[in-house]
Amino acid sequence: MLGIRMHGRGGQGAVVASKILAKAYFKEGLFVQAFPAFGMERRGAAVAAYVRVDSSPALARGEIVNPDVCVVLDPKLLEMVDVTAGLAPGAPIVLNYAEGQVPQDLADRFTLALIDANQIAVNHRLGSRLAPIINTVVLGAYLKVVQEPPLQPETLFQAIEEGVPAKKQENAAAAREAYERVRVLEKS
Amino acid sequence: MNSKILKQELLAPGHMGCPGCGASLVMRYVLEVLGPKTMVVMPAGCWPTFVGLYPSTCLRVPVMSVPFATTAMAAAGVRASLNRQGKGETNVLAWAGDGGTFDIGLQALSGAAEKNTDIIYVCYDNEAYMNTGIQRSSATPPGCWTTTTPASAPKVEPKKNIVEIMAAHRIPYVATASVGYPRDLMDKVEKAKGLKGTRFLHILASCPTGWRHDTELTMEVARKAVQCRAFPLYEVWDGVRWSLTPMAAKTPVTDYLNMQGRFKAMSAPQREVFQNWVDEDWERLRGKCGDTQAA
Amino acid sequence: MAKKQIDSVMQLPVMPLTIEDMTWNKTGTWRLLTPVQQDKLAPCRAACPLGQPVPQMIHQLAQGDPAAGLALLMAYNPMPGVTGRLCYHPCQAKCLRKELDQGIAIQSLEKSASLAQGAPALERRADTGKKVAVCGSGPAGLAAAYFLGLAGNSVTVLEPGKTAGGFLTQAKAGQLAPEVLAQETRRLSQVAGITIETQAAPGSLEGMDLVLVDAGAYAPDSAEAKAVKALAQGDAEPLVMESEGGFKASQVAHALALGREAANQAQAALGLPAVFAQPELGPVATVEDLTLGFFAPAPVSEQAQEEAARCLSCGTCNLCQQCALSCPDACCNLNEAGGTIEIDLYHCKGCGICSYECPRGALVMENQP
Amino acid sequence: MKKVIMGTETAALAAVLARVQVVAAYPITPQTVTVEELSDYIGKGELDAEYITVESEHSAMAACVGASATGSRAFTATSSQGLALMHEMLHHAAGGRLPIVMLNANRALSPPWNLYCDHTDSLSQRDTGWIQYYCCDVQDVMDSTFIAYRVAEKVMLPVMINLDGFYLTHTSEVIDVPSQNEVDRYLPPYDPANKVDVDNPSTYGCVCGADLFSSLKYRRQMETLAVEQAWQEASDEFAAQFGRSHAPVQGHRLDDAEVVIVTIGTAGGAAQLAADALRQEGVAAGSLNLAMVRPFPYQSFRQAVSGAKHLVVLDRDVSFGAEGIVAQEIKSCLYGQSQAQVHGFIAGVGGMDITEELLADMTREALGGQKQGLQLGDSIWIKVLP
Repeated sequence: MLGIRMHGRGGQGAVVASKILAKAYFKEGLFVQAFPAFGMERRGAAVAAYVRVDSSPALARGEIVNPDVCVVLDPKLLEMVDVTAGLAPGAPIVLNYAEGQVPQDLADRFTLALIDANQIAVNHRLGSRLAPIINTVVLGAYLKVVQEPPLQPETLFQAIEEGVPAKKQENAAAAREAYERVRVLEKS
Repeated sequence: MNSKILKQELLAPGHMGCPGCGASLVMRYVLEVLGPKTMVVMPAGCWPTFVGLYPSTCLRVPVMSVPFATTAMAAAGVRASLNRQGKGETNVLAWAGDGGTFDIGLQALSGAAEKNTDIIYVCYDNEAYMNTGIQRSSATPPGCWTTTTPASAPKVEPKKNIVEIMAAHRIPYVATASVGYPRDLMDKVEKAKGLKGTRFLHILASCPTGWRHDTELTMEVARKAVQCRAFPLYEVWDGVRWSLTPMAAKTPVTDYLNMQGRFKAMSAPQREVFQNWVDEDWERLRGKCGDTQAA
Repeated sequence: MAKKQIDSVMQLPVMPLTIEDMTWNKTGTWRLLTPVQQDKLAPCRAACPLGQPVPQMIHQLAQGDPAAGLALLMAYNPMPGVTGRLCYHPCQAKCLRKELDQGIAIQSLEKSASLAQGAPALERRADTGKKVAVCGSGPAGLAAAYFLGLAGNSVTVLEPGKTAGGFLTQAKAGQLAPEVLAQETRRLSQVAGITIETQAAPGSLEGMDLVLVDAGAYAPDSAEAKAVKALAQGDAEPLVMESEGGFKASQVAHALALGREAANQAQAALGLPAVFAQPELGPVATVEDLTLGFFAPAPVSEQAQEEAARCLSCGTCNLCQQCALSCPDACCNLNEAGGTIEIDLYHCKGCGICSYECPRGALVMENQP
Repeated sequence: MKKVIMGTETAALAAVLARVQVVAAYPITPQTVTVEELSDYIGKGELDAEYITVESEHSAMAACVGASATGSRAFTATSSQGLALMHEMLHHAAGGRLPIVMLNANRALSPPWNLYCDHTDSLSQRDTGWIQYYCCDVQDVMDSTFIAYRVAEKVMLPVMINLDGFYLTHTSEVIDVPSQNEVDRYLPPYDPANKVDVDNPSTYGCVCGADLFSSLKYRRQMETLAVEQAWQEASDEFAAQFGRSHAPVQGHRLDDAEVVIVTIGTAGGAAQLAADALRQEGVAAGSLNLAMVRPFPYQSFRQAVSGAKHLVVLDRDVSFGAEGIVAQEIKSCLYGQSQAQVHGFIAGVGGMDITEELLADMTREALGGQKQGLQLGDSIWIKVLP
């Protein structure tokens, strides 16, 4: 089973991203389950969403306590929640982070896939400067660090186009750019 | 020496309202005037979900969070209790959104108003059920997108005229205000505070989340609504004396509609209908205000 | 601000009542962009040859504190009472209030500030032990002497004539009364701690570390100018202040600026740090930075405080607190003790209303960690 | 002072003597007399209280919630449809730990319309967290009101005092009306430790996370389970002062009873007569009036019926798809505690006199005698058409 935990903030689209990712794996012939952690989320407040991917239907429901990979939609979340909770040493973390910078304490312990998603989102006119929509951008970065079970890039981009309510091509293009530009730092 | 522009500050930071929340601002302004001797009674809606995370609260006045339909009557109970305890000077502020006022709470509100219960009732109107994720209320304007009025099934009915309903109860004071004009808003709360009986304030509280505008535009959108007359500002005394609040020159409603994603799907003919609706209401309102001025 | 620890449900009230406020909740982590107060350069100030803090000075007048306004001016200008009468006020031409109704009478307001009683207590640097003579008491000479005095030097102005003031003594009657000039001269010498010797004769430069000559830009060939230059004779290398084209009385601000700059050159010659530096200011505020709709039209007033209140304070925070009024999270507040706006970044959610609502464009949203 | 007085008038007089401070009510048959009387007492200055004429029962309870949370003693009265409309507010009042006392005139729920006695209205509010007390006679209406306020304000939970519609609401009896002084001695003024108050501002009822929410429920359950004991103590003190007892479980000839007739409400009197008659026939019969249904008086009930082999349970209600509600409750109480057989009878739903003969016949049937009604599931329905 592949367990994915996504950390976002209300309004950033973590829940939509989890559904898109689940759908992409489904297109690859796998069984999937995606669900949000319900809360009193507000725009800006921390939220989480989970995806289970397996070769057979998932029986467990609820939170994934030991995820195989974490996706963090916003660097501010590092202050708000422990995104590494239950994550094995060296496991991948996909993180939206400013270009050229590295969160060293995380880099020492985990494999990081860093992407300046805010910048890419703004370039592709996804959201505004005050509130860029970066969920699909981060998914592009995710592709680079999770190999098993295989997920074809084109499958993901197609799932993105199908899964977003608007600006379908822009979202897919942004994800594509993120896939090209992601910086992967193996645990040192 | 300079002193703070809002002296009471009965709203503590740290609340869970969305960034740019208009309803939070309205509360700041209303409590600035009413002061610490105020009891707030609020039903389900955005506010009670962000007023606190038990056992913490963001308001420095007592608050009762009550079931959705009950605002005005729970407030009446509070009023009766305070009167019985000789605390007639404590303000009782019934505080509900448009859903809690126009829809589910209307019966209790009418019940309280008919008895001229000594409360100040503020409806912070964000024109939909925002807390549950943007569903149509009877305060939603025509042509406006909500999750229950999608582009495939738009709302065609005009916004319910809650002010006329309340004025028909002949209560001492009914007024509209906008979060975009805090001074006017606070002046009207001051007027309401100086009266006894049921006082009703209908306050436009923009919602960046539900209206689909940038968070920084909260006050600007609420000003535009007033300027285009989609939300005119006026007062009604005793249900009979109507008076317009002086307003700047009229702007086209498209200025207002274009600022917000919730009106994006409106066609040109729908916009025209909207403009006509606004114009007709405005003329009717002017008539009422003019008649009383002549009298 | 820490949240209370609850170990037993019996610690809570029987009724579902709260026991603390929400300030522990770090909603500042929700923020993407951060509001930063960043004053722009007001167009009036940009146009002032002396770069005087015009909106700040006017703000003090509006607050009913002309002495504070005068102190602000005198950090830039030794003779605000003179510029307030004679200067050709390029500031007023740039006033953005004209976009709304009529421009502010900035020069009158400057004059108003200059009428404040007493002399402001400006910071005067520690005694340097250096002695400086300034030959000639035109506005440039007085300005140089003034700033050199503030720099902690022992300064003597040598004036061959009977009255200090150079070409200002020749200003048209009605524009600058001799008493006003005398008063301004007295005030600047008091503020900077300098001595002015009139009817000075050549030969009194003994023991001077530096001699500065106001070469009489207004009429370099006049008898007065020659007398001034004669005073400097005997000094091997006097520092001479010259300006292209000369000044008219109405350009007194340029003369003062020349003197201020000469003070800096003199400091350098003495091996001392500069005495005056124009602060780094942002770009010049334009009408687009303002929210004109915020301001109600108001007629020009003869009364200084009323007129001062009309100033839009372009690009410059004047503590109007529109930001504080418009914060849905009550985290933008005036610090009453310090007279500054403080933004509580622990709680600020970064909605940007404060920045949008700032009528003067003095608050910007920045990408800040 | 002895007085002949009707059930609903008694409820109003009891509220006056309890010095209630806020009354909010809406008329509904057969409770109406209570709210009329109360407004008259206030109008005449015999009760110093605020009267709120609300526009619905939902609002009546909302007003009581507002009054009680701010520290006033609140009272209301309702019946059947009104109680059902109040349902949301009942949960709220109990969750808010508000010591409101409410009279409920037990009446059938529509459709079709029926104004007569039926316990489904109150019993279907069992899970709202209210203390439920069922009166057996008019004196009980008077006395239990004082006990109710005393217990409610001690444990901070609301109390519903149930009166059988017409059988009690409209029945006049001779009762002893205590003096105001006597009542004041028993029932001190309401002075809560917590209230919603401008001098000590806090927020009542805001959003709560799962952990604390569970903990609050756990605490409420703990404190609700202790009500049986608290009521018993309050009843004992009442008995010490007034000589009358109103315990959660009221038994008659139970000491050696092998068969016990169990009732709630006014049928308790007929049950005593039936037990006496059966004793004449040599049946070791007794009767038990279950005055408190919530919290269920587990201890007193188990003890009271410890020697019984048969329990004949009368239900004037039904839980559709299950059986009579009281029978269900008793089975749950006795599970693993007793070998007694529970015989559930459903009778008098929507108004039918419950007589001594009817109850005796039911008992006889339970002991192997003649069939009295139609067996349906675990219940026997009396006087119904097949």
